[in-house]
Amino acid sequence: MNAWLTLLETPADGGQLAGLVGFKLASCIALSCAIFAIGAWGVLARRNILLMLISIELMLNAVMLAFVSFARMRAGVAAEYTAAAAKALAEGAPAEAIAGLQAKSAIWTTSGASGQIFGLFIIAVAAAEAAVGLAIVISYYRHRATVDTRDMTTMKF
Amino acid sequence: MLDQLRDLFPGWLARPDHYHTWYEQMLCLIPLLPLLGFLINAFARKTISRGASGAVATLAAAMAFGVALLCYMACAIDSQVATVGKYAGMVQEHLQSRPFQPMHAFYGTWLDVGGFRANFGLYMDELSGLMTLVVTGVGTLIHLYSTGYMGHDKSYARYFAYLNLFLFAMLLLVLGDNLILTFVGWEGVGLCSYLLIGFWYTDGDKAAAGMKAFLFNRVGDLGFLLGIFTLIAVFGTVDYVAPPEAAQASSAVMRVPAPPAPKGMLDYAANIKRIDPNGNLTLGQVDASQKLDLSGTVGKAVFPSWSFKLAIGLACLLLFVGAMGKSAQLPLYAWLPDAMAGPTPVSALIHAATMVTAGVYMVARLHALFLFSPHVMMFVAFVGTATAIFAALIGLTQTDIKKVLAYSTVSQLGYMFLAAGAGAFSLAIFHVVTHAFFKALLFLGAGSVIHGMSDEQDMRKMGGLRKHMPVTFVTMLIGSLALAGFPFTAGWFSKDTILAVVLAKSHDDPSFGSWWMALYGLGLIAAFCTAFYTFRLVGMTFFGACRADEKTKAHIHESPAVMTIPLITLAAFALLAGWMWHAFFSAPHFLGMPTPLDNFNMNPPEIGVEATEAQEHWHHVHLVNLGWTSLAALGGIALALVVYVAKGFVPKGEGGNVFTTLSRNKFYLEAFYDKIVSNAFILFAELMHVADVLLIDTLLVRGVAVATRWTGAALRSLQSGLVNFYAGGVLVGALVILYLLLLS
Amino acid sequence: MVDIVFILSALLCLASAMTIVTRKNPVYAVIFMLPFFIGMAILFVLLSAPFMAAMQMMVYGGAILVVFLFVIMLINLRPEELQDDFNFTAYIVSALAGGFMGGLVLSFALKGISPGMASAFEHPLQAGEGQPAFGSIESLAQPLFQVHLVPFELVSILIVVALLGAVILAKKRV
Amino acid sequence: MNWSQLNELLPIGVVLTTSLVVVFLSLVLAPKDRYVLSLVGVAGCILGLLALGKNYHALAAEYGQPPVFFNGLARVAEGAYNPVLLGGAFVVDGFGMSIMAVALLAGALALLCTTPHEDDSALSTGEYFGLILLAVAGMMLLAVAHDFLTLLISLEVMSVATYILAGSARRDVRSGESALKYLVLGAFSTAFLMFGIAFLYGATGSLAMQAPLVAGEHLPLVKAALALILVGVLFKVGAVPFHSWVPDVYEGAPTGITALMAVGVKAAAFAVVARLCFEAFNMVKELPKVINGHRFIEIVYPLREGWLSLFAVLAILTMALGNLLAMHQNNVKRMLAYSGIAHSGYLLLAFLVTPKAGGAEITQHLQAASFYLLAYGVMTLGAFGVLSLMREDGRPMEKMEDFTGLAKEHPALALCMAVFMLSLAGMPPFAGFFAKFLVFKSAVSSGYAWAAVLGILTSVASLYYYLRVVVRMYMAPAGAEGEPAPARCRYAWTLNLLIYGTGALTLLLGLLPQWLSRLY
Repeated sequence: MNAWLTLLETPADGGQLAGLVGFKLASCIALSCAIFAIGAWGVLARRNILLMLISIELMLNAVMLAFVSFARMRAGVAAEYTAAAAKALAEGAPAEAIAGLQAKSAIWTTSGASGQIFGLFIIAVAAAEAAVGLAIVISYYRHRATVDTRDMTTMKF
Repeated sequence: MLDQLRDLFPGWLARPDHYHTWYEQMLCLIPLLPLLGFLINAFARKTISRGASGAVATLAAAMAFGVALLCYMACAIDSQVATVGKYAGMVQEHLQSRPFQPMHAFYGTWLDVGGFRANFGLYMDELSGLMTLVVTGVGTLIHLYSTGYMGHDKSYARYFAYLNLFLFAMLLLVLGDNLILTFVGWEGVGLCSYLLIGFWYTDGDKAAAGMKAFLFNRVGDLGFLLGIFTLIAVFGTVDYVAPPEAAQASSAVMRVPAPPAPKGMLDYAANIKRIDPNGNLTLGQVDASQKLDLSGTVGKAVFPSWSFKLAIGLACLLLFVGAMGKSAQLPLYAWLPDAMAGPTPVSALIHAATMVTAGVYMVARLHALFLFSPHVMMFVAFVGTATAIFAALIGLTQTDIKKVLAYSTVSQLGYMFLAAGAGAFSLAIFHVVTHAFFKALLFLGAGSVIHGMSDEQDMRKMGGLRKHMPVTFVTMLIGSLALAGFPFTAGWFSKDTILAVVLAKSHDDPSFGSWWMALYGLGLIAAFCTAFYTFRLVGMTFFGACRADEKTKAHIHESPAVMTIPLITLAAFALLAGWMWHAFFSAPHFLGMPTPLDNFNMNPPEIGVEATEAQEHWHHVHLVNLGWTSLAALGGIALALVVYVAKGFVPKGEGGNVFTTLSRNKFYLEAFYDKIVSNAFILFAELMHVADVLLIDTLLVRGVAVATRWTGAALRSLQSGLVNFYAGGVLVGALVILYLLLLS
Repeated sequence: MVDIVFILSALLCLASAMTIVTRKNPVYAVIFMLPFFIGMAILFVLLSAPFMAAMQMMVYGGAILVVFLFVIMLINLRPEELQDDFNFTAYIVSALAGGFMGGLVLSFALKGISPGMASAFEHPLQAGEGQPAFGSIESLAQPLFQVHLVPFELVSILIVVALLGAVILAKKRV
Repeated sequence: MNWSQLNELLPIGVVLTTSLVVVFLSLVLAPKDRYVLSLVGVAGCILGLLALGKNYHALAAEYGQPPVFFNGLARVAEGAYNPVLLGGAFVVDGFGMSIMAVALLAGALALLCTTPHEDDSALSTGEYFGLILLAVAGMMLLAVAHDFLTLLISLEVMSVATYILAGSARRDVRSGESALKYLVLGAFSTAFLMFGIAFLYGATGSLAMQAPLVAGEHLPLVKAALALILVGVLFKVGAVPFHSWVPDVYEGAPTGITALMAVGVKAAAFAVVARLCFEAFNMVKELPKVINGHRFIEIVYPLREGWLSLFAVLAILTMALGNLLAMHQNNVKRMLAYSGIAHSGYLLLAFLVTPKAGGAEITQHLQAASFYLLAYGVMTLGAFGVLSLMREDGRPMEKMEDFTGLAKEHPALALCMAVFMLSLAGMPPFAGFFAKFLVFKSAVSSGYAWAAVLGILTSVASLYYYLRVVVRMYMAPAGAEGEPAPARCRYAWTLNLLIYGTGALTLLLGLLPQWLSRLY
């Protein structure tokens, strides 16, 4: 388990290596939106096709950040259910109630994992797009010796 | 395999349990024979000889005429099959008293998707049967004529291919049993018209004229399509009448939940009996199942009359816009005179006798719907009259022989719509029929003249042709008499009766009475002008001295027999066809439509006018009208004869001294004509022409073009080719969508 | 403590992102991708996605960045080609448009975040008995190969496509 | 585990296998025999169609009549799909199958459009043909994708393959430019799509197509998500204002690839639009409530309502802009690109569905859309096929002037082209007429008569530029100095056969649309 988190975090209760976060979901989403906007700005403003591609990578990273933040939120819900199940067990609640809570916890854990998995897929997509994009840039550069979008206007109107 | 085929064409493989069946199977031959002719001429034109391609085309048309005649006779004579009640209720008694058994052939389902169904079906009732006979009959004669007229053309086979294709499309339009099939024919005739106008496409102007015709027609088609959609929205069907049993049986095979007992829109219209004072609409003579049926398609069991009437009125208005395009009515008429760029037999067949009357046919076909909206009918009458007088005035000053006839066609089409607007649909069709004869005759005669004059079309360079071309002269004289409305010719019967109905309307119609009087007056003036310009044409062409140059003069000859035989045949019809009037006029509900008499006692049960009294009233009106129309026709003829035959006047003739000669002349009538009437007419016609050029050509046609070009140019600048700019477009689009959502 | 790390890494990401977008020289832009990716990786760790963080550093920092740098070196733009890469109006307008876009999305997002979501986000994670910790390789493997098996297999097709594409475009002689 | 469901992906498997076969076969074939590769690829497409037919019959046997549209949730509920393993990843229904068929057809044409002897470009290598097949596989996957992850990866397979293919004519500068523009803008819009999916995931925790069903109190987030997703999808469709790439990319790409993009990519993207409209835009007003142990959910459609007018406006703008700009083009390929934009607008009209519409209405709308896509596909493929045959000394002839007098030299090709043009303009009795008719009718029945009116108006105007080609071919006035240079066509019997086939199909679909519509 991510043991090196202990460097950052004092264990809250009895050696539990919990990922308690102090910052808000909203700040994560705001950061994500900001990076997405910066990326979009880059695509619009830059005339160098390579920088446009890099800006698109920024946008993809922003998407990943959003996914991971929301995944963290889901995991938090799952943890709430787990805690509730533990509490119910301690209070001697009926077995099916506990099973229900545990099932919910499992569902939310899975849905939380989906977010991170989507992030992984985005990395794969980004890699594929970057590889193909750069190959096209090289192929184009060999003929026209330019990467400026203002030179790429032989077709218009 | 057989099962599959049976699924697809249930009509074909149905067992003959019906007397009509074999004739119904034959019905499809009427359009298919010309199609076969087209295919032969289109795909084997390199291998068959010129004579063969002309013969194939003519034979195809003639055989179609034969089959049509057989089917028509079968319908007219066969009274054994009791399928009375196609127009259930409303006209049932009349159908029984004079049974014409409509044929309804069903060949399969064309499209059944999205809750909407269209069949391959042909429907021959008196209306479509008569139109079919005219189209194939006149068509055959014109094919025959063309074999002579086009004898020297290098694209002989292509010409006949187009002509046959036109016949196919026109017959589909006339015989189709639903609006979609009619629309396909409608577009098809437009396409053929375009191809034939631009037949000599090496001439840029002629190709442009073809394009103009096509585009003008498309504007009308827009209205037509919207009208179809409106009717689908109201009735949930595009069928005119209920498809025969074979069609209904097939839906079981299709596994598609078939609508309960399909009906046609005319069935519905016939069943809608009256509108009660509460504003609700109840159905007359329907059983419970029909009521359910209508509710299924309309959405509510009973729906307020005003919305129904509004919807029907809107549909009729839109359909009439389509008719305006096809039949060259007032704002959309401009393509027809230009269409004279095509070969003359084409002008005779398409732009005089058949295609341009498709609009009239469509209005008559759907007359049961038009009757629901008197305001639209009034509009139809107004447009018709305006077109009639407008085109007649322009016709007065034309010098191109074909242009005179073209404007005259526009004018006569106006009369047809006037009749339809007055509710005399059968008279409109009557005029379509007689007009087909005499106008085809006139065009073919003009073609014969042009042929003899080495392709000269300017009447100022003709004259004195009656000695060189006696047959053409006599037949054209007959045609001109018919067009002018000379008593006892075909045109007299049809046009005269139309005006009589309008006059009667002015006495009878409480809401629009004085308007009808105005329309009648305009109609009379138009009749006078018609007589005048017709005999102006005759005078300038056949009388006086020949004004052609020597080379042409030496070459003037009478046309060969293949061209004169159709002329003589058509002349016979132009003389005698009017005597059919008895069938149109006195038989109650001829063509399954109200007759002129009905316009008086449309509501006899309520008001209680005695039938005999109404008839007497009618005879009185008819006599009064007879006087006026005869005066107009004879006056016009006489004036023209005096000016152009006796005095040999040639407008804007060679040398300026013509006018001084005329002014020195003591003949005041001529001076009067020349100074006042002629100038006034010329001025008015010029004014109309200027208005036309200014409004239609400049404002509408060019304006739209310029606006299109400007917006296009503005939009083009957005397509800068800069990829960043495109990305900006994407971003702005995203912003807009997001923002709209934020607001919603 | 975590807050401070979050703020620092967020600032690092934002600053390097701005640098990437505004540098004229593409080499600098690519070099500043590295701190950006590092900041992102730290954020992922904070958000209990250590595997994601590792992947981020390996694929982005290790592969994509290097390939970009390689291509930039390969095409070796001359300085004068870099000079006119600045259209002030377009630049400002684009910044406004991008910022507006981000703000709009953010306003939607903030309206959609419920208090329950916010509090759950801050709830400490706690692995159950015998369960792998959230964000670990074990915890991702099960849903990856069960729920998302089809897209996972499809990624192989995507990689084949990219492979064929690189061959077809970059090969000197075909 | 229920693996039998994989049978439904058999057509896609066939295409993927063929692509590998083609790539490996190219290693052992001599360069002059490379035309075999395209034939093998076409054989793969035909096999795919056969497999599609087999699946269709299986579905037909199961249901009596194959459902046009599967609601994914219902499919899981009735036990047809295992929700754990493959569940939700894809749903194969009648609509998806029709899109698959269009994609296969487009792939076959793209394979045949390539000249085997052009060995100076990348246009005839095994990789090229393999990529076409992979792009087709991506389209087919996209047509049935039913969760957002599968959707994204399928979209990327399709897009990345088409980026490469657009730039594969390396000797042509325009090809590289077109690929770059397509790539940058495509990746840009895909980023929006992914951001949207992220928000949807955040609001619902689900990647399923019906995720918005459980939006609950997170409605604003879901709205933003769907807006962003829509940006990505409408970009692929080429709707205004996401259309600007279309003309440039279509013009620059090799003609066969343009056909693939104009037909296949568009059809697949419209499949996504359909799934969004009819599944994702449904929403539950309240969270599920339990009464006596039964779960009741009340379905309302706030999103559909919000989207309707937006869709109508976008459709109108798309039709108007596409047609207006097409009028100004002298390059037939570019003209067809703008006409493709206009047709996207007409297609969007089919997705205007009243909020309360039930299954029957949705079926009708989808039938209209799939008929339109098939008709549009057939006639556009044919037109691009003719265009790719037109070349002189290896130089493509795409200008209006190049069509002068084609009717004299190649009457059959000219006839086909005339049929395609008239059909694209919506003239009866060709396929385009019924396609437009059905689409306009569905717009009218949803109460968007004004949109239909504008649609008819623009389609009337469109006749102008379609006819220009016909006029050029048949009745161009003879030049002053004799006939202009005659249009020369290369001859490839396979491609010619396909063009005649599409021409016949264009006519047949117009004459007997019932044959097609009886498929479901």
